[in-house]
Order: sequence, then C-alpha cells, then structure tokens
Amino acid sequence: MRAAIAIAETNPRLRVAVVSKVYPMRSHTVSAEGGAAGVIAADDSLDEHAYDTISGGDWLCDQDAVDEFVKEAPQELLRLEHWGCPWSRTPEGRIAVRAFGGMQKKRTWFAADKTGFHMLHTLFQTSLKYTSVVRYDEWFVTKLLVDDGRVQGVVAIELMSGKIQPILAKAVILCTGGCGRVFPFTTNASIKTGDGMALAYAAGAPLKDMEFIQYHPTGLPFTGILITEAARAEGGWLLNKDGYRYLQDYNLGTPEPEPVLRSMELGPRDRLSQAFVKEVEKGRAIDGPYGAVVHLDLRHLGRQVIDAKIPFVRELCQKYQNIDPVKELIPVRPVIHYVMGGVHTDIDGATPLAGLYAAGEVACVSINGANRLGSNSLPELLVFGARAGRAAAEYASTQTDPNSSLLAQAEDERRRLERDFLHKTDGAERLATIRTEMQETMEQGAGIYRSGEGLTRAADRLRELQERFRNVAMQDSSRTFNTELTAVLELSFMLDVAESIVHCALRREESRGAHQRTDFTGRDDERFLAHSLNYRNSDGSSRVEYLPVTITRWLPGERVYGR
Amino acid sequence: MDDRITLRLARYRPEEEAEPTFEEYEVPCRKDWVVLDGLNYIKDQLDGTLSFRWSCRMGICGSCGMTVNGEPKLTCETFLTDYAPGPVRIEPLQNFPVIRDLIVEMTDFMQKLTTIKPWIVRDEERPLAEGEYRQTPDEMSEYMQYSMCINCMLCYAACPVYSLDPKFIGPAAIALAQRYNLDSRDEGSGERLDILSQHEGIWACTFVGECTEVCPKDVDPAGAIQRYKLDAALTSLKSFLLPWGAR
Amino acid sequence: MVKRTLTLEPLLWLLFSAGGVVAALVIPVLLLLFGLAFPLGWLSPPSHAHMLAVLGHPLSRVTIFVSCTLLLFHWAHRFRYTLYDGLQIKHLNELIVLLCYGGVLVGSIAAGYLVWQLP
Amino acid sequence: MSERPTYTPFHPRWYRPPVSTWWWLKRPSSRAFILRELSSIFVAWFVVFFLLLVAAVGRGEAAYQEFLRWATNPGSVLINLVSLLFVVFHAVTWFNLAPRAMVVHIRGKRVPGKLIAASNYGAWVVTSILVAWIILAGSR
Ligand SMILES: Cc1cc2nc3c(=O)[nH]c(=O)nc-3n(C[C@H](O)[C@H](O)[C@H](O)COP(=O)(O)OP(=O)(O)OC[C@H]3O[C@@H](n4cnc5c(N)ncnc54)[C@H](O)[C@@H]3O)c2cc1C
Ligand code: SF4
Ligand code: F3S
Ligand code: FES
Repeated sequence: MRAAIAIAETNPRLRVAVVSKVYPMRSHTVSAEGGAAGVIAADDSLDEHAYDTISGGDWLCDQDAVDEFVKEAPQELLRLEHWGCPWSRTPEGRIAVRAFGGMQKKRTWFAADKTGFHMLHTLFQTSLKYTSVVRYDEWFVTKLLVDDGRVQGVVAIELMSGKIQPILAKAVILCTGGCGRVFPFTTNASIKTGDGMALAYAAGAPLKDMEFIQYHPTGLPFTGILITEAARAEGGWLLNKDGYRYLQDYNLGTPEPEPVLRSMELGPRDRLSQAFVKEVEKGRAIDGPYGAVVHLDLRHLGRQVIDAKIPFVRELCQKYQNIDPVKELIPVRPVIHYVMGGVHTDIDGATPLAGLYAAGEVACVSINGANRLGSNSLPELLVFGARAGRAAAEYASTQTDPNSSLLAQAEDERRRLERDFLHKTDGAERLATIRTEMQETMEQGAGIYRSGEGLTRAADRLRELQERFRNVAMQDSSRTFNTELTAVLELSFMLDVAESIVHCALRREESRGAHQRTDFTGRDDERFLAHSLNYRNSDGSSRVEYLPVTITRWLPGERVYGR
Repeated sequence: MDDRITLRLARYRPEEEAEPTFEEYEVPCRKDWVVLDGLNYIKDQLDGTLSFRWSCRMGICGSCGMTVNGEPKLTCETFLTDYAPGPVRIEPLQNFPVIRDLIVEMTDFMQKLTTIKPWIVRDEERPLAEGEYRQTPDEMSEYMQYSMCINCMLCYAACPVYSLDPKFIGPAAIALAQRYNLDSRDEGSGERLDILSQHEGIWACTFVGECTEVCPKDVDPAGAIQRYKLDAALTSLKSFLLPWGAR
Repeated sequence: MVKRTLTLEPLLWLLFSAGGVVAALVIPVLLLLFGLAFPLGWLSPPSHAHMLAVLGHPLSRVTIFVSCTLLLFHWAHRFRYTLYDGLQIKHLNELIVLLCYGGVLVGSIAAGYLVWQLP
Repeated sequence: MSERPTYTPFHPRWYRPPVSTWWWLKRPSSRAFILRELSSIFVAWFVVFFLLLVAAVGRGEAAYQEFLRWATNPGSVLINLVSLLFVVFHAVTWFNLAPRAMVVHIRGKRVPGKLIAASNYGAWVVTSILVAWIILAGSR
C-alpha cells in the first residue's frame, strides 16, 4: 500500500494496480501488535538505533541500508501521523514511545497494542484518495511474466469469477509478506505462504538469507496467537515451572522488578527462544496439552496498566484461552513469527531482475540480518515500500509498453492451471496431508536448533513431497471462488520456499542469530559474514552463492545483553 | 476430549444450483476449537470443495464473519463447545449476495467506504518538517473507539435497514466517517456531511441498535450514527436559520 | 465551497427527538393519573374548576399546543419508518408521508383550536 | 481524470436471499426493536385521549364529569394500561440510549454515559412529581 501511494504521488499519470488475494485491509500487517521503531525521543540518536539493529542482527545487516532505514523511519512514521494514524500520545499530545526487545532506548511508536491494524487501515483508507490506484481485490497471482529479461506483469486469477488473466505492467512490486505457514506453529495468518518469494524465485530472482527464521518467544499454545513483546516491555516476566525468572541463567542480565532495556525479558527474540529450548531440556518447563510451555506473568502490573497499554493482550487471552492476565499466568511458548530472508533487493527495493521490485517482509534489503528486532518490520514496510514505489515509478516512466508476446505466455499459464489443477481428475494424495508433513518436516529439521544431519533429512523429505505433490488430488473444479485451487497453489509455493530455507540452512555451517547449528556452535565471520543467495538453475535445481555483507562503521563484535 | 458435533452448512454452487442447500458434516468438538477450526477440518479431511474466507484467526482481519445459528459472528472467536451438543447451523452473512458457499460479495461496502472520504482532509497539508500534529490523549479518545472497526461486515448483516435498502450507507461506513470527523486533525466534516445527509445516509437509520449488539470490536456504530444525526441536525438548523452565515 | 443540500430530514428528526423527550418525560405520569388512577378510583380526580385553572393558564396553553405537536411529529416519524421497515412498503412513500404528516397537521390544528377555545 | 477505482465488472451468478416480511420476529432483539417502534402509536393515542380531556374541560363541568365517567369503561382502561406500558418502555429505552447520541463535555472532560443516563432519570422523576403535584393540588 505504501508503495502504491508513493507511485501515485511521484507520478500521478502512472496507473497503479494493487493486486491482492485478500481485501487489502485484511493483509497480515493488520495483526502486528507492538509497535514501530523510529527515533524521536530527545535522548535518542539515529546511531544508537542503527547499532541496536546491527548488533541485534548479529552483524549480518547491510549497514548502508540500516543507516538509510533509521534515517527515514521517523519521517515515514510521521507521515503516517499526518495521514491520521492514531499513535498513542503523551499527556501533552506528543507522540509516545515505548521500550522494545533488543533496543537500548525507548523508541517504539505504538497505537495501543494494535499498531499494525491502525497503520494498515490508515494506509488503506488514505490510498482510497488516489484515483490512479486501481485495486484488484481478491485476485491471486500465480506467475510473473518475464520477457526480454524484464518483468512486465503478472498472471492472476480473479477469485470471484475464476477468470485467469494477465495484468501487464511496466514494473511489478512484490509486497506479499512472509512465509510463516511453512511451519506448523506460527503467529502468521493463513495467507502468509511465501507466494512472492516463490514467484520471484521461479522468475529467476535470487532469495537471500532464507535460513534465518525468527521464533517469537511468547505465543499462545495451540492457536499460535501472539502475545506482543509490548507485554514484556511494560514489565511482564517469564517464569518457569518453579516460578523462577529463568532468563538470568542465560547471560541475559539480572532480574530487576522494573523492565531494563536490552536485558532479561527485553533481550532479543532469538536468545529468548533459545533459552526456552534449554529450559525444556532441563525439565523446568510446564507440561501443557499442546507440549511444553513457560508462563508469562503480568499480574503485578495491575488492571490499570494492562487495560491502558496492552488491552488487546487481555482481550486475546480472555477470548482464546479463557484466562484473565490480570489474575492469572499466561502459558506461552516460542512460535514462528517472521522470516528475515526474502527476495534479494538493493536499497531501492530493486531486485537483480529488471522491472521487479520487492518490499516488506517478502524482501530482504538486509536490515534485519540474522535476527530482526521487534518493531523494526513495520517501519521497514514504510521506508522501503516508499523507496520501491518511487524507484519503480521512475523506472516505469522510462519504459515502453509491455510487448504483446507476453499474452502468449499468459495463455500458457492459463492452460497449465486448467490442465494441472482445475480439470485434473486423477491424483491420490490429499492436499492437507502433504501440507502437514511439510510443516512437520520443517519443524523437526529447521527449528530453533538445527543440525547438518537433520537438515539433510529434511531436504530429502521435501524432495519426496515435491514428487508426491504432482500426484495431488483435486476435488473442486468450480471456477467460482475455488479455495482449493488457491490452497494447492500456495502449497506449491510453500514447498519451494521450504526447500530454499533448508538448502541455505544446510550450507551455513555456523551459528548466528536465529540460525543455531548444534554441529557448528560458534559464529564464523571468516567464512560466513556473508549473505546467502539462493538461485534457481535453468534445470530447476537450486544453487547457493554468497555475497559479502556491507560494513561501513561497526565492525562485528560480540552481542552483549543485560550488561 | 474427543466429542463430536454436527455442522449444518449452507452450500451454494452457482454453476450447479439455483439456490443454497444444506449439508451436514460431523467434526470433533474440542474445548479450544472455534467454528473456524471445524470448517478447516472439513476442508482438509472431508470435503475440499467447501469455500470460505479466513486469515488471521485472531479476530483482527475481519474476514471470517458468518451466520452461526442465526447470529452474525466472527467464526475464529466462536467456540464450538458453546453450541454443544449441536447441530450448529452455519450460513453466509445475511444481507449480502452469496458468491459461493459461505462467501459473500462485499464490493458494495468498499465503494461506500470510498464515498465517505475516510482519510484526513486538510485545507492545507502540514509539512513533515513541522513535526506531528499535537493531539492530547483526551482528543484522541474522542474518535478512538470508532477507529477500531475491522470491516468485518457483521453490523451490515445485522442491520434491518440495510437488508431492506441496500443503498443505505450503513453502520461501519458512517462510524468511520465519524472517526475522521471527530479527529482533531481533520477538516473534512463539511464535505462528508453533504454525502451522509442524503436520504441513504444517516437519516435512513432508525436506531435499531443491532449493529452495536453484534460488533466484535465494540465500535458502537449505532451510537456513532446517533451522534452524527445530532451534530448534522444542529448544523443544518444553524445554516437554515443563518443562511448567509458561515459558508 | 460545496453547497449544502437542504433536506427536511434533519428538521423532522429534531422534531421527532424533541417529541421523544416529551413523550418519555410527561406521558407516563399523565396516563397513570387520568388513564388509571382516577378511573379506577385509586385517587380522586381534581375539580373542574382546578382543571380549568391549570389548563387555562396561558403558559399551559402554549405548552400543551407545542407538546402535542411535538408528540405527533414523534409519532409520524417513527410510524413512517415502522411502515417502511416492518411492512416493506417503501414504494408507497407518498401515501405514507401524506398519512403521517397529514395526521400531524390535523392533530396540531385540533390541539390549537382546543387550547384556544378554553374559556 | 481516470475513472474511480472500479471493481471487477464480472458478475457471476450471485444468490440474494429474499427478506421475509416477518424478519423482525426472528431475533429477540429485533422483536424488542419493533415493540419500541410501535410505542409511537400509543403516543398518538395519548394525544387523542389528552385532547379529548382538554375538550371536555373546555365544554364545562358536565362534560368533564362525563369524560371522567367514560374513562372508567374497561376498554379505555385497558388501552390506557397498554399505552402506559409501551410509553414506559419507550422512556426507558430513550433514556438509556440518550448518552450515545449526546456527548457532553464539562471543562474538557467527557461526562460518562452513566451520569447522563442517571440525570435523565432524575429529570423524569422530577417532572413526574411536578406534574402530579400541579394536578393533584386540586383534588378533594
Ligand atoms: C502477530 C504479529 C505481530 C507482529 N508485530 C509486529 C510489531 O509489533 N512490530 C513490527 O515491526 N512488526 C511486527 N510484525 C511483523 C510485521 O507485521 C510483518 O512483517 C509485516 O506486516 C509484513 O507486511 P507485508 O506488507 O510485507 O505483508 P502482508 O501485510 O502480509 O501483506 C501481504 C499482501 O500480499 C498479498 N499476497 C500474497 N500472496 C499473493 C498472491 N499470490 N497473489 C496476490 N496477492 C498476494 C496478500 O493478499 C497481502 O495483501 C508482527 C507480525 C505478526 C504475525
Ligand atoms: S463496526 Fe463493528 S461490526 Fe461493523 S464492520 Fe466494523 S468491526 Fe465489524
Ligand atoms: S442496526 Fe441499522 S438502523 Fe441504524 S442503529 Fe444500526 S445502523
Ligand atoms: S480470521 Fe481474521 S477475523 Fe477471524
């Protein structure tokens, strides 16, 4: 959405098509709770934000990108304020900021604990103002059209009617979000199936740093609903079975009654999730009906703080877990939350493939490195969405109209979809079974801790699942809102993305940020201070290359928290 | 733990039938399963052709609204056990055309939403360099409630006026107009009033109050509309009495 | 500047609301007294002279006239929408409007005449 | 100018369920709504009844006594009883809903809805007592 507005503002004569498989205000950004980071407080500085981001990302961030990011983030957040976003305020009416995991200063802008919701609705509603933005709501993109070495449009299914149609364009920006759904237990919505990554990969653009998958330390068991980091920022504690704040055993500082920045519960997400696994191994977690959990304790905050600062947390607990955090402990466990990697782009959102841009979670500009800090993702969407929009607008203004040979390509794609899925009568594999097996494979092989052996096994299983996918059975041949068709396409995207994750993880023989190998426990800056780039070869196999990290000011150091 | 419950689902396959029919499925009824889990179980295990919308399954994206035993509900926060021993009747949202099975057509709302100008209208935009607009928490609380709308359409499904007259702009759109009207940063209330004071706008609402009843986010559209009526009536009274006055 | 479309709807709604307030505030007690308490002998009714004095006071005359008119507006507005919604007969709009607001007119004139002729 | 964002012009066969005339019987809350709307009829009846009273008073002692006698017939008592119930229902819903339409600020602070409703009820009691007192002052 941010990109679309940027284009409309840069060049009102360009026509913008916003294609989304759900109504835009249903996109997953709507779920983001905690907040968006941008330097505004008087005692804060851009350098500190940059440093936190880089060290949080275990020095895998491109520092030029981070610099640009921290500089533009407050601007973008402010622009959103001018568009009406209801940021929470101080009593004097200025923007209020809160603490967030891994940040040394309070710099996270928030709109109670529905930040993403308010941001998305503000963006969406503001975009209605621009007449040059044409929306294709509930259109599902199945393929990028590439001709002459540049991307010139997409093929999409209009879900309501089942029409399969090309949408030609001088430039395409992917903003399709993450791929949490390749794992069984995730905070991500059902729409986050890595479509954009798979589309770009299939079209020949490389995927970057796919092995870095973030677990969020506090998800509700079973549903995977996220309890925002803000709950800890406001002073929540993590307790094990003995009611002990176990994080103090993992080099994360000493317990204080008040929350201390970059310490204990406000440490970075990768460390907290890893501590959980160790705690389970020591047998100090609590057994629940859906596996081991620890407790999040908010009781000491009192009803007033909870209702004023994190009302949504209370609402979610009451609605989905039948628990009132004012009086009770909340069972939580780590849950797949975010993918740091994505389509490789430069600082303007451009991919190596001409005409293709990407922004948001689907992209990897590389500001998140090996571990994203909470509340950096929302401003990332804004900053790089806007940049990609501007860059794409400029590019598009210089291009000629898409050539007609693309129509033949689109026609092929339509035939493929009809032959392989819509009119398919044979096939024996159940769609849901393959999906479940893929998710289990990923959790076992590419979870919080990984090993070469486990990853190899996972890679084999995925290969096998790809084979079985060919034999999937289709029951629904209707054209009208065929959700089985979208589910099967999403599964095919997810299988590709899953393979990419496993391949990259297998190659990276070190432990860094969210990628922890039991067989290579240390960080290896000699060999792996580099981004992995996963390409698809013309024969369909995949190849991983490495690209050095851009380092401008901060040399890699040790990540220290709690001191 | 593994009790079972029967779901009676409205099915509509536009290519084959002229009217919806009902089909029954039996699904596990677990303590922490919501209606949506039941539907997904059917789609994954029993019948892949069943179509419905969902996404976040945490009550924030607004896509999973359906009619459960006659009441409009978000199915991701409606527990199966509350309906035990069943059967549970699940239909698409009322008052909308049905596209297929449990999916309704809602472009009507999307168009209405655009007409009420749900964005900040300023005579003069403030440059970014001048920083934020000041807005105290009290000023903010004026409109906050109305900004919580997730566009789930439950209120439209519940509103009798909308069912009788689809031209009625409807609760959520009016509440959103109010959200911007009451925002101290906005200067567009005059423009919006012209749209909303048409007959299909606020005056068509008879304050049934159902919309507020069913709203999962406590937006209170009924209150918003009432408030709007009062403001609008006074404004137009003023301009009636002093036609040459302001504007 | 945009010209404000002038409709009667806001005015009617204000009259309806005012009538609603009057209805809520005074009808219950009056009905209780004249409709039930006096006829059923719970209380003894006031003398004619007193009633004449109460009703004949210039202030009461105005109040009664205004109240009756507002009440009728309240009725007309609600009844009109009840007919629209309950019976789905919006297409008879003209007839309904005639019936409702005609009723208001007749009723107000009657009320005006009656308070006027009070000795 | 380019056209407004348009939606797909393609219309598959949609199904629009008909609305029954008796929709308001289906749900308890809509039944309550219809009852509230119907109270308006009784408001109208009250106006008629009250004007009859005024007319009777205007025509003199005899007519007034005649009116009082007429009011004791069971039909009129019944109508008045029903009317009373409806109007009280109207009053209660009206007062409860009022705070939603009226937002009152006193010194920049928003007055809580409960307080507004309470003051409405207060006003109700006061007017009722006042009216009753004026009328009953003359009863023997
Ligand atoms: C529960 C939760 C809480 C979070 N909290 C925070 C937080 O506090 N702070 C923070 O900074 N970050 C947070 N995040 C992360 C952040 O919300 C996400 O990274 C971000 O919203 C991703 O946005 P996006 O625009 O890239 O993608 P999305 O918002 O997911 O949008 C993707 C869009 O692409 C469309 N699309 C996808 N595939 C296709 C296709 N094949 N065809 C057509 N359209 C398609 C979708 O319909 C959708 O509109 C949170 C995430 C979650 C899950
Ligand atoms: S007002 Fe409430 S019921 Fe209506 S769409 Fe918004 S959230 Fe849903
Ligand atoms: S239900 Fe409908 S009539 Fe008005 S109060 Fe709500 S919009
Ligand atoms: S699935 Fe998002 S609101 Fe229910």
